[in-house]
Amino acid sequence: MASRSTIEAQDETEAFREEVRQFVTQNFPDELKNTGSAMSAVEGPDEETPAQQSWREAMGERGWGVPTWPREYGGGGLTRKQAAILNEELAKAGAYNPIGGMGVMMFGPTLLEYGSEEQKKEHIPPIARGEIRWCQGYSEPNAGSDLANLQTTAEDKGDHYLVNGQKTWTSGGQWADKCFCLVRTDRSDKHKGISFLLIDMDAPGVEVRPIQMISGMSPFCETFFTDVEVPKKNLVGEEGEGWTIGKRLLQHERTNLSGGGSMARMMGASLPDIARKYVGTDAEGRLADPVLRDRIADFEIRWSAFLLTARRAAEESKAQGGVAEISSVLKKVGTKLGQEKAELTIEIMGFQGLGWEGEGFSESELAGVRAWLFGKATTIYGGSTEVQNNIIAKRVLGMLDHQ
Amino acid sequence: MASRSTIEAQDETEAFREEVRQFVTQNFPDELKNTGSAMSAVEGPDEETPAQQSWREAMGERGWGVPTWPREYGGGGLTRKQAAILNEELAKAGAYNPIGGMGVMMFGPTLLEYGSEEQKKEHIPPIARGEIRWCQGYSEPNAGSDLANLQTTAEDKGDHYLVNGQKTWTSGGQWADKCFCLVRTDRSDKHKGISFLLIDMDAPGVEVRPIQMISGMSPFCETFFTDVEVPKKNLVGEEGEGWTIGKRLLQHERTNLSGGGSMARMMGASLPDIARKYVGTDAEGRLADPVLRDRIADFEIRWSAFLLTARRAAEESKAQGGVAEISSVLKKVGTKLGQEKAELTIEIMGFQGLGWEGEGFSESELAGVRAWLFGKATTIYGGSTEVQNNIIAKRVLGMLDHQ
Amino acid sequence: MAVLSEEQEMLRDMARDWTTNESPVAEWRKVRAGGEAQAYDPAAYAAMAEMGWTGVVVPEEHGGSDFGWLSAGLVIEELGKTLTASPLASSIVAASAIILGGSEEQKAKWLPQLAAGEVVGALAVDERPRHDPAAIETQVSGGKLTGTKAFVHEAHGADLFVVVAQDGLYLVKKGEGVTLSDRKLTDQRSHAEVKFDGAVADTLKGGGDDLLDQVLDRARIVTACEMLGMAQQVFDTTLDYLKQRVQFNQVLATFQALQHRMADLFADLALMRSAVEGGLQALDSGFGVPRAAMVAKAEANRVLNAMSREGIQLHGGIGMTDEYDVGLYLKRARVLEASYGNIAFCRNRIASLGGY
Amino acid sequence: MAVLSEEQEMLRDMARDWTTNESPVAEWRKVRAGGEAQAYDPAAYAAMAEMGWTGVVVPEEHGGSDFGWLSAGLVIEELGKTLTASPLASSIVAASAIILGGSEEQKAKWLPQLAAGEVVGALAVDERPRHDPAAIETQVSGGKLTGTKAFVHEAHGADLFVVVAQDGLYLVKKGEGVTLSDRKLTDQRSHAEVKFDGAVADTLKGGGDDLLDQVLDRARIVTACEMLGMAQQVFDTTLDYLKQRVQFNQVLATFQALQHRMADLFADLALMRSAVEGGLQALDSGFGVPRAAMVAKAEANRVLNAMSREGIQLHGGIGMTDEYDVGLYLKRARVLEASYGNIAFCRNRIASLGGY
Repeated sequence: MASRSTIEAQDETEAFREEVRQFVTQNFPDELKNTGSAMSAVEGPDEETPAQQSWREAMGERGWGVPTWPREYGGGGLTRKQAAILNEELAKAGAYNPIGGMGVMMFGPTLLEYGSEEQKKEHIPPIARGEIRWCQGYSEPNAGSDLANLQTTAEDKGDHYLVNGQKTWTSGGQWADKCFCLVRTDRSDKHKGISFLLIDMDAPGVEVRPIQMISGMSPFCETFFTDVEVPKKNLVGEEGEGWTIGKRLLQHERTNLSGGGSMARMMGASLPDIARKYVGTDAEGRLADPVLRDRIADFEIRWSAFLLTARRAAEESKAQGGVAEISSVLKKVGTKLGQEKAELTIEIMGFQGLGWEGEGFSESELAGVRAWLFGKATTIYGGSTEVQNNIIAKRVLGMLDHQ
Repeated sequence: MASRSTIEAQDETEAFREEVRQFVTQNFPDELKNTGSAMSAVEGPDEETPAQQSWREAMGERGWGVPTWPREYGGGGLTRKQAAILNEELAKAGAYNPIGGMGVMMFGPTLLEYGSEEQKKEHIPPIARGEIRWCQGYSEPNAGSDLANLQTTAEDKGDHYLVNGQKTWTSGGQWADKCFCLVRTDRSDKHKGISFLLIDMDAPGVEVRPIQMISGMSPFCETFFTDVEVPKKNLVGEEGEGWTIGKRLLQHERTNLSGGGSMARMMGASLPDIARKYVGTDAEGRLADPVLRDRIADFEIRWSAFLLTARRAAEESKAQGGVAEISSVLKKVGTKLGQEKAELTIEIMGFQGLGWEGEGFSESELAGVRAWLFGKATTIYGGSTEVQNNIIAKRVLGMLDHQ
Repeated sequence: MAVLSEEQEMLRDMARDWTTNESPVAEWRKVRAGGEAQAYDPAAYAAMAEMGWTGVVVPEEHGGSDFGWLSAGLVIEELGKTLTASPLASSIVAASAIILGGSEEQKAKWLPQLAAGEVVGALAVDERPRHDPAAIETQVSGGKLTGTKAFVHEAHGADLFVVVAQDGLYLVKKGEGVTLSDRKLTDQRSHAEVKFDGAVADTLKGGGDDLLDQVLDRARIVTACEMLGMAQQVFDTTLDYLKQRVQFNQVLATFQALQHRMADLFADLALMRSAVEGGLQALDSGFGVPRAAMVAKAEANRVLNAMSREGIQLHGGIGMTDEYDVGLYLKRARVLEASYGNIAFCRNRIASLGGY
Repeated sequence: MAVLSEEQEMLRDMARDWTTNESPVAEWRKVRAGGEAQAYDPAAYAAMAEMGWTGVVVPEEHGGSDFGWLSAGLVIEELGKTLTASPLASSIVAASAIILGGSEEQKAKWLPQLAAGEVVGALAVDERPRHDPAAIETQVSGGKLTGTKAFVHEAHGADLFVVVAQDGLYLVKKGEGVTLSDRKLTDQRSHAEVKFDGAVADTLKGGGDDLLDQVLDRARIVTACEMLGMAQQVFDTTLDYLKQRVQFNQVLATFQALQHRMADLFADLALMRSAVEGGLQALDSGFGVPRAAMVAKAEANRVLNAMSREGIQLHGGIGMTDEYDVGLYLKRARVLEASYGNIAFCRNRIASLGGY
């Protein structure tokens, strides 16, 4: 027999579910039904239609774009359970969360942890409303995987810092309003000389130059800072604390890049479906090519094991409190499997899966090609597979370097 | 039109072919027909039948067991072309070369290059007649891949060396007459302190203890030297020259371990044949399991590419004079493919391919299992795959260590 | 590691203590040296029964603890780590066949004895060297079962066989009409060809049309648990070895090429664990078992195969000797890989279950 | 590298000098920027003709040098290294179809023009997105050919098509009844759907029943040559990059994990080279061509696929940019892998040729 408090909890849950349903009915524009998520791997220019704008504003008003963030900074203040119900109901209605990007995924959670009260009040609400776009100023041309080797300097000028240097791989730098940046405030110590600074992208002296990728897209920029004045209030944490804060942010990034959920969303059509369409089936409904069928099954088994691992990692970290070790495994395996799937997809489709542009190819075929090419970056950014292997070997397995 | 000298050469060739045929007819015992080669990966106890003995003696008499070695030391003194004809004719007659082992494959060629006239006169003829069995005293318990770290000492006692220490992985040590050994004559220099010494296995102070392997066989020994007196005439080359001589010998070993020919002999039945027998075929004669068929084809393609590489390496080294670089590739790839084939074989046969002993299994099934297990050693001995990778990266590709 | 209940943690710790102290690999070496066809120590099996492991999936009313499959898996994983020989996994699966398909009478008769470890059960399925539950020729007529099962695991110690015939599953007691011929495999454990020649057979009527699949899926998941323990142990042993062994004046563990290979194996092991635990959880929840069983066995096959190969290679020559343990794992690994579905079988079934 | 004759060494050196000086990757970038559907520089092709490359497999009596396939392969490999765009390979294969299957009249008419580079030939085979020479619907009736070829390489620059119809091969001149629709693939080279609507067709009667296989095997081996050049170049470029790039205060080339990966790629490249050269030698000797062609194409597919992936990964982020060359090789690689048989096709055919 259910206890009284259980019954009450169930009532509350149902009441919340009903609240969400009503909200969606009243606010979600029919024309957006099943148009998918606004969250994409890398942000694009994204010009909003009026319907999209209205939906974003409605969600932003409630704070439901960032459902578990505190209400006082514009978040939804929901419990994890409520957030899950919100997601379920959005999915049922063919709706989506219109508020995403680096502000939501990386910068927001980090600022909530390390920012001052003023900083949170200033920066979190616009993220929660989806009004401000953030980009990441971490990588530099001579500091790839060796991130801490960064050279961009921030010189203390009393009331402001004077920033000079060059960043690269700034995702969406050409569309961003603000940049969270790692800068060097002290040359004498590699790690402790790094600080975490927030820079307006329209400040004088900031220039961006999009980088053309092999996929033909230009989602990243080189960003040049020439005598950029940044007010001191834009320093997060203390001077020299940037490396600690920056690494914490990378954990959020890694979780997002590898988490089963978001990876699954990125995966697109299932391989059996693609193969049915391009290779056909036999009389018993099996894929006509038994060897391909075997390879797809091989992939699906490993993909299932990966998703189970992501779930297990979430459960374990909830039960035991922050087991970050497995995040390197998830990043490494999830990105590898994503690339494998893309390679297998284009192989199944033959030349039809290698279209670059123009006639003869469907939009989804062309998008698949770009995704295959762009996906090559997933094992490089956010800590390359090689860096994850080093982390696993050294930190998790205790295989130390030769002294 | 063929020139006069070409015609003469052809006549000589045919004359030699005829000579071989007559020799085989007169000397090769019928009962040995198609009983296979006496050369095996690792030497066994090998008790000779009278027929085997008579065939060995006949071949030894002619020096044809080591056909290209000089006549003055008991070799055949044949040209490479004649040696090829000899092999062809032996194969045609279902005969084989009964003289092999480490003396032929490794020690003989090295001694011919580095030995003194007395040493050659003493040691080469018995090898050529297949009378003496040699074993290798290289590895030590604390010097696996790091061979030069060896600790067995040879102390200069005027007219002899006093040898103390322990060797391991002595192939066929329990059956061998003599051992070619790397010993330390100088502690002050890792490489230049090594000398190359020949030790009688029945000398006082030499003890062997067979090592039981996972395959159930004991083809290797631990060898213990306690105050063993070795006459100075048994030093090959100068004191301190052992590392140079020893490495040269390892090149002979590597070539033998990886050379397409001998590898191919070790490979046993073809995968398609095994699969036909254990999995069956469909109405069109294809293997009943299309996925297995694909995997076998994959193996056969790479195996073909490997054999072509071995052939190319031989042609190149003949044309350009000793390109040793590729020997690491051959060792690494040939042993890997051999293991792959063994794994695939037992997989195809199911439990029938996992028999250990006793009823229910054919002799060839049991032999296959032992070969699968023993084959795990091929990527470890003769310079492990990891060592070959280091050689390729550093010596061939010029990827140097961090200074 | 899945999140465990307090009860499960206690069970796991108990199993770990017991295998570490009472049944390390040295115990298996002793059993092997003994050369008995049964290939396990009856006293060890009695100890397992005493600790309640034989009844872990048996309902309380029939003398078991009904702790469930995750609990069973925890124990079997620990046994796998030390290569503890016993018919525990085999007997648990046989019991589950009766739980799923037996009448009340059959349950009342057999389950208490199986739970108490007084009767040992074994599964007799395959008639060919490769797992193929669609190729069954064994027939039953007038309550007498006739057919030959090619490789029955733990047949020597078994008292009761769960036998697959063309029209369903049957219970057959060892005795008249049942003949064993040894089939010694590389793991040197108990395997036999079992000939049934008009043996008295008692049908398992319940459990529905897919009773065979249900029982086989349990065998697959339980086998995968043992493989998980083995893979974990090979990994741990190899890591220890690399941290101790010095070559070229460097501890092997400091070589980056080896570090990255260990990182790969660590990731594979994580996936294998998730897949196996996912299988156990599916059994406990009753949801999605067929697919979960295939994912568990396929990943177990894939990862243990790689782990056993890399384990030998990373140990170097010493790993090739019978004196070191790592080779023993290799020789058991291939037997378990072939049991109840090799990787090709699993992929084929995953595709069929997925409708492609 | 196969052992070359003096003549072949000169040819190879000439090709290497020309591509290095006259046709580096920057030239391909220019062509690409031009955006012409034909996607090559006619002046470059004229230069190749002048150097005799267009006639390298054409008999001397028809205006060629008859240097043979190993010679052709040397040149095409060099072109592959710098991604030099041209219909050379395509035209050589078309010429070989006429050499194998053409009448004396056809040879006399076309070979001198092909050898001189005045006429460009192309092969029109597949009607589906995957290579499948068994699935041909194109028909000829009353000397008029009708059918649609899905992805014809170098179609834009071609004057003469060797077209596969149900009952054999035909020569069709570009012109009336021949319509091209662009099919821009990732390599941004010339590919088109070619529609033949009652185009005048001239049958190739010679060459025996397996003329199509003979021609396709030549296409496969020649394609593999270009892939070999590409793989070699990606390897060399990556090795150079690793020797220059510093991370964590260390040159990348000093990291052992990367050293061992490069050793693997070096070994793979050695196998690929042997397989490709083996294919060329088989063509020159006329012995064992079908199998050699499959080994060549299968190894080319396998190794270039791995090389192009590892090339990008080892370059890191910079390898993802259009500014670096390595991505251009990746985008060409997959197109060539799919051409005239992907790896699954090759394995299937190897098995059939082996009778299993």
